[in-house]
Amino acid sequence: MGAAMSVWEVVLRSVAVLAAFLVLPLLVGFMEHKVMAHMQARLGPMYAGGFHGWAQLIADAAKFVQKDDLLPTAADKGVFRLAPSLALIPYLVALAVVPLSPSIVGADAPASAVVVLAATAVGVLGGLMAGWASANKYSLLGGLRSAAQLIAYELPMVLAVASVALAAGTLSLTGIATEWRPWWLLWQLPAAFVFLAGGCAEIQRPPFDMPLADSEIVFGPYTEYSGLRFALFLLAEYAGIVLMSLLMSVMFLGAWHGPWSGPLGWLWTILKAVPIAFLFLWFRNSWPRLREDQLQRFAWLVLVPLALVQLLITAVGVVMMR
Amino acid sequence: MSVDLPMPKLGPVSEHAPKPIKVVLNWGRRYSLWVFNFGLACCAIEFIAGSASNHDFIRLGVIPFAPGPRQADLMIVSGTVTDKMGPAVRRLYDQMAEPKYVISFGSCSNSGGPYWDSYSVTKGVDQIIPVDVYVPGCPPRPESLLQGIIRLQEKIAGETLSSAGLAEKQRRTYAGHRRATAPEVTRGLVSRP
Amino acid sequence: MTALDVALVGFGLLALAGALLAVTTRHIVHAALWLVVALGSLAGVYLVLGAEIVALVQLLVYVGAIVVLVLFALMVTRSPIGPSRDHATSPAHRGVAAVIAAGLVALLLAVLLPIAGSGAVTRQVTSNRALGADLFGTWAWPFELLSLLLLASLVAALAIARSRAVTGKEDA
Amino acid sequence: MSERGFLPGVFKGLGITMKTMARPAVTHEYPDARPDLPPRSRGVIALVEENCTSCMLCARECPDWCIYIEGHKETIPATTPGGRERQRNVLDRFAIDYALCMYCGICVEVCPFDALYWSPQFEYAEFDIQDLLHEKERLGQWVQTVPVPPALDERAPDAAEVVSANKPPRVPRPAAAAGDATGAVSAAGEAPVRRERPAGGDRPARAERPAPEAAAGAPTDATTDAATPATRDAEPAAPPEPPEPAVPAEPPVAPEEETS
Repeated sequence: MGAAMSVWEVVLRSVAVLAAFLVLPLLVGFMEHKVMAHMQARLGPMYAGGFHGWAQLIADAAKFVQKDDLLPTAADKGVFRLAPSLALIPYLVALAVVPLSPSIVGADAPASAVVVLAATAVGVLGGLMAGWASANKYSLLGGLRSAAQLIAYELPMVLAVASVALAAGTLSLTGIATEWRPWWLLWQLPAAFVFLAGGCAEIQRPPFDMPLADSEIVFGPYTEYSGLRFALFLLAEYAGIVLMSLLMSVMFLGAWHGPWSGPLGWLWTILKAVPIAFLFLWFRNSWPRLREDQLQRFAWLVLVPLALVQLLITAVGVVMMR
Repeated sequence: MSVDLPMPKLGPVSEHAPKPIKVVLNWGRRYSLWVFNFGLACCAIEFIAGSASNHDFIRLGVIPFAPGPRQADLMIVSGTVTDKMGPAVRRLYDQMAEPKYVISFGSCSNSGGPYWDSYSVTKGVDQIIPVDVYVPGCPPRPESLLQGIIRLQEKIAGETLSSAGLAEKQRRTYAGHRRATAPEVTRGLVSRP
Repeated sequence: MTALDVALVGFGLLALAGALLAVTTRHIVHAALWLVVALGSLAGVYLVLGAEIVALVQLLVYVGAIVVLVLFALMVTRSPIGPSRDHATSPAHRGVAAVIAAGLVALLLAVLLPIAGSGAVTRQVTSNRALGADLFGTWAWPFELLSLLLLASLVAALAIARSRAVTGKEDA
Repeated sequence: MSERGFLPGVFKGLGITMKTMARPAVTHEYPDARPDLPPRSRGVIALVEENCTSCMLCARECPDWCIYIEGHKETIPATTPGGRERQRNVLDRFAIDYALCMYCGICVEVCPFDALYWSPQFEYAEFDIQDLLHEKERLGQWVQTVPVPPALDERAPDAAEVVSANKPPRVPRPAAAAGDATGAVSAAGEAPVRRERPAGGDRPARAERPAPEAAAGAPTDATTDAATPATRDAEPAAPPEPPEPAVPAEPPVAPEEETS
């Protein structure tokens, strides 16, 4: 965060990040509606807004602000009210440090890769608080599951990020993307896989959605939430997809590297993130939910060893190239 | 056993919104009906047909992703409501956040249907919760459900919401013209002699 | 007094308040959440002092992992909503704790005050590279020893858990 | 997670969803496109009021007791001097409670005078449950939507309705020809082919044939025969809108889909 930034620039950047934070998740949400529908031979929303239901999520938002804001009698009121914002704001912070091109970045931090990891780690605290404060046994179970999942998947994710950071010799996302070379696609492939799986688990998307498993524990931590607070959780979920896709694009797919990448670098970054977001939706539609023990087994027996092996490969590569 | 439920109220925005905003709000409610299916008998199969690929009521903004009553806006009671089940129906209705709507789907939930003469069947779900749209049929076609949803959407588009109105609705139509809580909606007949 | 000073004092006070509330509250889960506040503002203090990477690791490890683990343990065992009498301590207990805490504070102050008194602390931004070199050069041995300690405790915990499971029920 | 077949299964799942996505959706867009209803689907029961003799058979056979019939007797003066006065039933009220109806069709089966017909119309969801009680006026309006019965099979004999309608018409009695058509059909301005009760008729015209002009205009082709209660073009799937019922029953945005 350069000291040379004027107040206006700070305001402008904040507004831009906030706008992206509010718009991109809606786009992903709508994409999910349509992708899911067509993967099930349906059409998806068609009426809201006229043309192919483009305004479905806006209608959802307009609806959610009108809903009665229920507060369970037995709930821990303060924590219950605080939880949605705690789930949402870390993603906002994380999105601010993700670069779209060397110049387009909300706030360029020297260790932005760690900022992102720290922010997502804090974000899951929101789900935990919601689960506990709702005074509902399903919520509590969901909170437990998300805690277990977070602990299990944070380690491989950190290792995967460590691998690319080691390869690039920097902890800054901008630096990592600048150092990126096309052959890293192969070199860092295991790390990319680990990051994809870990990211999917971190934002609790199917098939890693045990904390929300609607056929087992109603809706996990969000069971008691209605109206705007529930909408904030939903927004956090889609913001998570946006964040993870952008991170994949920046760290493993070379972000703005591509033809005419000078002025259109940001477009490349986004274009590379879209297929990743599509992957998250595709996984959701194709695979059943993992069982809790399968989830833990996958994290500890597949992802962690894989990430460690990748770290070794990266280290050897870095040493040999020097 | 009566729990003193707080009076329902609207979310922060809709209460004091000026008129043009209310049109937008009504539009939002109209096309975002997160549905909560109370499938109690064979009509539930037709409901499922309505949600599946051939009919796909998500086109109309009826979104079946609400895992619990808290997130739902629309409850579709499809099937025979029995006096034993009545309190559960009522409890889940009470757990939904206002503004909420109910579609009674099929003859059984409209009026008891073929079982109206049975000792154990509630004579229509409107005895225990206020119903917005009645869809006839035994079971109705999936298209009937879609038409019922469209009628509900017309109704929502013309609505003016207020907390006072919600309270009035609650006072007027619950449990056979009286206010009652979930445990009280069981008919006297099935209580212990 | 610069903005950094204000931020430092603010984060410091917040950390202090969070820590005090964490030990005094009767709500056991709130205690864990106040711990989040305390650790988070400590990260803020690091950030203000220019140790960005330490601040982030503080967040990642302490807030993201350790508090989550604490919350997990609380949820698995007993985490009532509202003040719980079970966790109340006797006045004597509290007195002893207060005395020990006061002694600890006095000790720390005795060590820290002379350093603090010797003039203004200059804020120096540590680069990640320098931090890495320090950590894996000068401090490599303590670092490795620490990890060995953690590993030993991990193995011990596992051993205890497994022996219970084996002697308890065969199907476990 | 068995060792064999785990990975292939994972990719197979991805393949199936992708293949489905590549294909067009199967969804019927109901409010925009009329549903393709089977001609014999049970949507609503239409009443041809003129055919009803208030015999109460339907009401008594109804398992749900959802049919309400009220009538009174009228004395018809003797037609010949010195003859005996006769009595006949006059229908005052005929109502079906569709909130209760179980759509079994027993009333349609049991009606000896073909007063009740199945119509595939289903668009009559209501805000008030009392509006689901269709009185005879509304039941009469549904007659518009009753489709021509199709042949059961390619080479099967014609449906009974078609056969009876295709018989050469008898010479109508004067009384029948002067019959006042009060039903909704004539209101629709189409050929009044419904068997009409003679104005001063002695008994309901069981043997009455359709009015001559309708029978003459009826094509002989069985599938397009028009001599059924609702004489219309032979498009069972696209019934024209019934005349405006008491409460509008059609969808708000339903455009008229005219296929022919």
